[in-house]
Amino acid sequence: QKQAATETKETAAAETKEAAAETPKADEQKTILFGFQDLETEFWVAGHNAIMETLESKGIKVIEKNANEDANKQLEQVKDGIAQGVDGIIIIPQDGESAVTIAGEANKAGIPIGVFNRPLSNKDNKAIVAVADNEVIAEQAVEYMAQEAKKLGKKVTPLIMVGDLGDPNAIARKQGFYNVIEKYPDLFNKVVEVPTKWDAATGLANLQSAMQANPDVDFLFTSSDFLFPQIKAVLEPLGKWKKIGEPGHVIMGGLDGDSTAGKLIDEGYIDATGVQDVYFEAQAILDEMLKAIEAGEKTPDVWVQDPGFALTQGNVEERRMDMWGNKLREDLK
Amino acid sequence: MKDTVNKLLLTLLKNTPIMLFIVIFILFGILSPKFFSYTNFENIATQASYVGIIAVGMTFILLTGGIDLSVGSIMYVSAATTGVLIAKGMPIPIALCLALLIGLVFGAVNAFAIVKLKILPFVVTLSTMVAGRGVGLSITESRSIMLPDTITKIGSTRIIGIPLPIIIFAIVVGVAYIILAKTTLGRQIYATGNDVEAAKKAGINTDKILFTIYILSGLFAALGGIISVAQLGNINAGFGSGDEFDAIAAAVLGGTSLFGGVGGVLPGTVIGTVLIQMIQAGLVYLQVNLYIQPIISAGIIFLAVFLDSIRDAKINKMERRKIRTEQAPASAK
Amino acid sequence: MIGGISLKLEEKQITNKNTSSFAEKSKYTLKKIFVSEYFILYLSLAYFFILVPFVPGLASASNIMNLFSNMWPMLTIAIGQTIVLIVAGIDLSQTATLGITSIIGAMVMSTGIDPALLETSPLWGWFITEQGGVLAGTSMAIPIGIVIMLTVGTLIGWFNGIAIAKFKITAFMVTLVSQMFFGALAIYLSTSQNIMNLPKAFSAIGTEGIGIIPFSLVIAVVLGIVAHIILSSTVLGRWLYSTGTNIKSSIVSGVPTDKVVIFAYMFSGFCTSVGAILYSARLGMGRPTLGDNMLMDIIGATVIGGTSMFGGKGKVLWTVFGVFFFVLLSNTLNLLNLSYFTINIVKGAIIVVAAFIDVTRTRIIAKGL
Amino acid sequence: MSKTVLELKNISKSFFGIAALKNVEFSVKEGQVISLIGENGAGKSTLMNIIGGVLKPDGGEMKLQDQNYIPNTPKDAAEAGIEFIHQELNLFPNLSIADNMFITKFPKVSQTPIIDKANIRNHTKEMLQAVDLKVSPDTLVENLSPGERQLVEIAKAISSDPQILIFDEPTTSLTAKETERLFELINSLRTRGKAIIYISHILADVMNISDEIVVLRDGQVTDKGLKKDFTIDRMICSMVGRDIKQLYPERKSQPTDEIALKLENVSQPGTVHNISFELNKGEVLGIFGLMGSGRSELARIIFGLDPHETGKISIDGDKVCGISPKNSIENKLAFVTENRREEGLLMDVSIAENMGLVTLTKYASKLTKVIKKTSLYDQVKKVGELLKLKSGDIEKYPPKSLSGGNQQKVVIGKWLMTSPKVLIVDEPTRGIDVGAKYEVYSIINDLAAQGTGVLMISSELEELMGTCDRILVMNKGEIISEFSKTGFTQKNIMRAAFRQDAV
Ligand SMILES: Nc1ncnc2c1ncn2[C@@H]1O[C@H](COP(=O)(O)OP(=O)(O)OP(=O)(O)O)[C@@H](O)[C@H]1O
Ligand SMILES: Nc1ncnc2c1ncn2[C@@H]1O[C@H](COP(=O)(O)OP(=O)(O)OP(=O)(O)O)[C@@H](O)[C@H]1O
Ligand SMILES: [Mg+2]
Ligand SMILES: [Mg+2]
Repeated sequence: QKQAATETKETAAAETKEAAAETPKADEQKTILFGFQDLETEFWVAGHNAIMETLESKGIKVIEKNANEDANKQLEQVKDGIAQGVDGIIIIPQDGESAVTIAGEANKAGIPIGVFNRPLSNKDNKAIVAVADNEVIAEQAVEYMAQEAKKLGKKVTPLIMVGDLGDPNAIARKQGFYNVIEKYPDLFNKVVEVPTKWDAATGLANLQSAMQANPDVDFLFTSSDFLFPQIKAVLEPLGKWKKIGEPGHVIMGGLDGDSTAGKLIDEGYIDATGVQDVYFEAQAILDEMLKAIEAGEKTPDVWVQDPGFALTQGNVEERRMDMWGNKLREDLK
Repeated sequence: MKDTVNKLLLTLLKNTPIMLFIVIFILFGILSPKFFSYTNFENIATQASYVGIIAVGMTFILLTGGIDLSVGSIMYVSAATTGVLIAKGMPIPIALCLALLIGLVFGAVNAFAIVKLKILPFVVTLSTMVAGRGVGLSITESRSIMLPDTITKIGSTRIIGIPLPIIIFAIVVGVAYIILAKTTLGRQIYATGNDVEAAKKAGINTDKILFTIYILSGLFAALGGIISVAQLGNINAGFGSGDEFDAIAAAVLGGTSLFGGVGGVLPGTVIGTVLIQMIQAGLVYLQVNLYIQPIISAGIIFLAVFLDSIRDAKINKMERRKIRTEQAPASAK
Repeated sequence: MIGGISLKLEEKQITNKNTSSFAEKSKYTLKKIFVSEYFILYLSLAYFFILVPFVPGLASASNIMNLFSNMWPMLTIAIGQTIVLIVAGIDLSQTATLGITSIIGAMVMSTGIDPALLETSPLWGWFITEQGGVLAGTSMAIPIGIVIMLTVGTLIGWFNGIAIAKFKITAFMVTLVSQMFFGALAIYLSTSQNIMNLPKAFSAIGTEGIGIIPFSLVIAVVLGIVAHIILSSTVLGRWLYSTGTNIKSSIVSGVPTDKVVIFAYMFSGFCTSVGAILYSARLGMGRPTLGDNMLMDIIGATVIGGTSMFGGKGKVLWTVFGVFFFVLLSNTLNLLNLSYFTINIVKGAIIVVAAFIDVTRTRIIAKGL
Repeated sequence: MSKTVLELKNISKSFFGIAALKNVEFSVKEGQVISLIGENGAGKSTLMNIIGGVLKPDGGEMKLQDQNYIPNTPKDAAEAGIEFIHQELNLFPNLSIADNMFITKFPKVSQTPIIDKANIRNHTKEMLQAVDLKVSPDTLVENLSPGERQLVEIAKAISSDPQILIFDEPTTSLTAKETERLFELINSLRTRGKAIIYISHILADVMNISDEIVVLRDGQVTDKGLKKDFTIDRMICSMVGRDIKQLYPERKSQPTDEIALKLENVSQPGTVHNISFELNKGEVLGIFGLMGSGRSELARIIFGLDPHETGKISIDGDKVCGISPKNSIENKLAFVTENRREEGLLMDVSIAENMGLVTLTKYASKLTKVIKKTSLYDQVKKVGELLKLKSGDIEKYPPKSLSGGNQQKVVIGKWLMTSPKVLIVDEPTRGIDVGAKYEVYSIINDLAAQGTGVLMISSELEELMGTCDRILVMNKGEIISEFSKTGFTQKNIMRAAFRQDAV
């Protein structure tokens, strides 16, 4: 199954390159509704920026809508947009299920819809979908960490900072983590789970308690990179915030690929982070969208899979700039 | 004989929050021996301190029969402004004072609308909550803001071996306790909360009182925000959202009535705050299934309020005036 | 009418006033509008018409349909909140009730559940399977599913009511705890996943209608009328108001205040599960986090409508206007294409302005003009 | 001649366009007690509220010590040396007595903002001694009975040593002995040159204490003069605008032999002990006792508001009572509580709603429970007329807009709607004027004539003697003696209440 997915990725990537080669016709300005969930983490800011930049680079008029983490509100916003008569819709949905419903609305109205980063959970309705497989990406990062752990030649005690249980992405990332843990039963002691509810203060408090209860933790995976400052705040006073190679280093990894993570990889504090290729995803959606609009196709049905990757101490040299967090850092400079 | 038993029972009953606190503490300790450590207790207190400070401000408000939903947004705006300014090179002490000033201004705006325009506190603070979040997001442009190590140092500074957040929390509680129990302002707050009209008739300047407490609440929210930021090391867009509910819950759990006139910070709100934090920490210590954790903490909190209600009924019964014994009427609670 | 007593009284007095010249007449009409209990509605309509020239698409048929379709589910929930506020309570558990009734209903009706997602649910294997919910595909799946949703919602309300009325625990704490408890339970039972593949006939409740009249409108209006009749014309209604106004007096007068309070919360749970049915049908799935960000909107809309948080004062009609105002506000702010920051700030400001106008109006009423 | 300290000219005030005061002239002199009397709703409290800065007059002027006096808030009045003991008590039950006494003027510990607790405790103790209240200054006011609260309120007013003191019906919850004590206090204030305004419906007290009397009727001064020129008859005549021959209406009927209410050995630890008595149909049975003797508690137990541990309460032969208010109401028991504000009325809800509250189910359709509004309101109106209720449209106006006496009529009316077999009235005439009192007594008489058994609790011995067939005396939760109509003498009953003849 995974094999098949990879194939689609490649064909999709090839297609998008072709599409990008064509120059868009500028006879009439297109209006696209862009609905997103929130801007509460850098990742969504980057995703938001990636889409906005791609859209603006094509001279498209954008109507921005923030649903503030409310699937229902997003549905309403999309309906509002359809009422306004937009040419296309791009959404970052709250989750795959609500995406199905929203796509249904767009299909009914005959307006092409692109869904960013979170897959439709079934094929009832049609959309241009660009997604990263959270489970696979988490697995890639944790796999690298496990290889590092093997080198220690002893059993390690793993800890995972779990995201909001109401968010299916958090569950997928946790699953990816456990896939690796279960793959090497002899390498790992019992897993310590730390709930964060995707909230920095909660994450900090709970990690502090967990480290107090399990001082021997030496393998730490956070379901999102935005928690690294809190991890540092907890580990530093315990003498566990150490660079790779220094005694007491905790093997560390995350997911998202944000700027903090980028910096920490450069500085040598963390071992790996799983990265979603947001630029790839944004570009792919827009290209497919324009193609559909040109062709007068009302309900395009394209599935672009973002391969994602793990940026690790092993490949940081060649892939640094593929990571959106590093690009964001660059932009800020 | 029976009288002494009764008296003992009464004392026990009157202190149920503390008793329950101790019982839960011991219970967690038995289940997970490491829980019984000074460090753990210190961690819990440190983690509780920022919500505690906000909850103290909230207690003042609740005592007058009002409510302040805007504290979470005040935290965010003041912390974010400070963060942005520090990042732009403003000296830290000035930036911190500015944060407090912002809290104060927010409090004054709330107070103005409540006192002068006579709008319900719920509605006023609901709108400052919504608008405040908007202001904060526009200041940060939704980005996560990293703070320099000097700030995080404040979060981990110790004075006479005690973490600074705990000390600040203790000072705030101490001051609040003195204000409420031992000053004219405090007594008049209770009077106002009991019946505003009666308070006015009695010659109390209720407008002044309401102004003072909403400003205090804003100030404490900003202070709580600074302390939280100093521990977290960065400010995310979700910073502070939902904390208003934690603060209200802590105060109410500590026995403060939402209808005004009843309650206090010591032991009330302090116990409420620390209890909630302790339950959270205990569940992490015990590594309870993440899905079950919130269910258990809801259960424990319910137990706490349930026991409290039984206690109230019992105390009422025991303190009911006895016409038939020769005792003078029971004195103050 | 209990809730509207002071208002009516004023209207009468104003009507009694002698009106002679035209200027006086129009001034008088304006004042009459100002003190009318339909004021929030007038305000909303004025707001709407002022914005029409500036907001493209605002008055289009599809937008108006959309506006209303956004309104019905929220209205059903707000009606429940209104009744609870009338007995001087508050129901914070509505959001969790939405989530749990939504997934339980879906788990009864769904026609296919992905094992990869829900295998770890404690309900897997006996309540839900790969073939879907317990009653998947049977002809009774939808009616029984709906009945179960309503029952679960009402039961949560019953639990809240018992704890508040019998054990005298503060409503805020009770409903906050049940919000935490049932919210977490919903996520636990569904292992964080949405339950898909609801029968088409069920989804139709949220998406279709009789001619141009959507089913959800019919359901919300019927519920509203029932609630209105209970409040305005029945013994229970008087008891709800009197309990909220002065519980001690009510007890002495033989009002079964415990039962009245329990009823209020059960009714709130019931209304919330009706809302859950409409939302789930519209989204075509069961969602554990369905109501996560709705609480403030619901209470805000109810309070803006004029229902008091201190009990004894409130009306279904006011809530209808309050919800309409809130939905209109969101809709217009969406259509204005403002940035997210600005929307927040503007929304906050408009709420305060509306409240201020309302306060001024009440003060004018109190002065008797 | 003593000096005029406060002078009011042409004071007018109206509520919702209805005049409550019309061009009132009123002046207060140093070292004098001026009594203000008038029927319920005459405008006495309104006038005092204007002096006390609670309300603003629509017109007219006030002069204090020859200076213009325009108080904006009660605080202004207090600062000008005017203290006001409100008719409706104005204490904070959630605070201690000491806190209540000093709420706007706490003394501080030297230069700090900290309240000097020891100081206020001592002061409070002194003040409580002055009014003869033997409780600790730290007692929460919520634990005090209404009478005790009234004493606290008086102590509080005196404590700031004001120039002018307003007593608005200060004795409504006081016993004879405490009233006497209060008068001693007032006398000593008078000799110290204070000016006192005294409002009361107890005309004998007014005769006793005043130097001057002012009568108010329908917002206008109808009569004024020196006390020595007044008689009680003149007062009544000026107040009601006609002569009232008797204070108590004549009984038209005799009690029957059938038992309406029966208590057998009812006890509740801490409150009442071994209470047994029978109340016959058509009988008016009084219960007398000192403040805190447990009369109200007993009434609450009978009605089922409070529990009782042992004993049996039955109504109408075999129906057991004392379980719950609902059960009591079903068995046709009615209860007018002593605290009409907190337990009797819904202050903001229309009068009609208030009066219909108990009987709602009777006027509702069996099936749908929809109220038959017309028939309910017709009945409410009938009862209102029967009670001579003075109010605006009862469907619109709330009890808040009524005077005390009319509020009490609403409470009584609410219970008359149930056509009760037994009516318990606790301090039914507290704070209401002579005319209204007479009406209340008449209502009680009429009910008795129709066969209702009435249990009447009162602190006014005279009214009990004037209306009852029999009087029980309570002391410390026990019934210690019983007097039949022929044995009614003020002295004997009082002695019993003080237990001076106890065995
Ligand atoms: N706040 C108010 N709103 C409306 N009407 C009021 C208000 N206060 C008083 N009134 C009306 O003003 C009139 C005078 O009332 P006031 O309380 O002064 O009477 P009173 O002489 O003190 O009677 P009582 O002996 O019963 O206390 C009454 O008709 C009363 O209904
Ligand atoms: N210490 C107290 N704590 C609680 N409630 C009290 C207390 N003292 C009195 N009460 C309440 O105040 C009311 C008056 O009670 P009290 O014992 O004085 O009855 P009483 O004999 O009828 O005297 P009164 O003349 O005051 O009516 C009762 O309802 C009683 O419950
Ligand atoms: Mg009066
Ligand atoms: Mg009494």
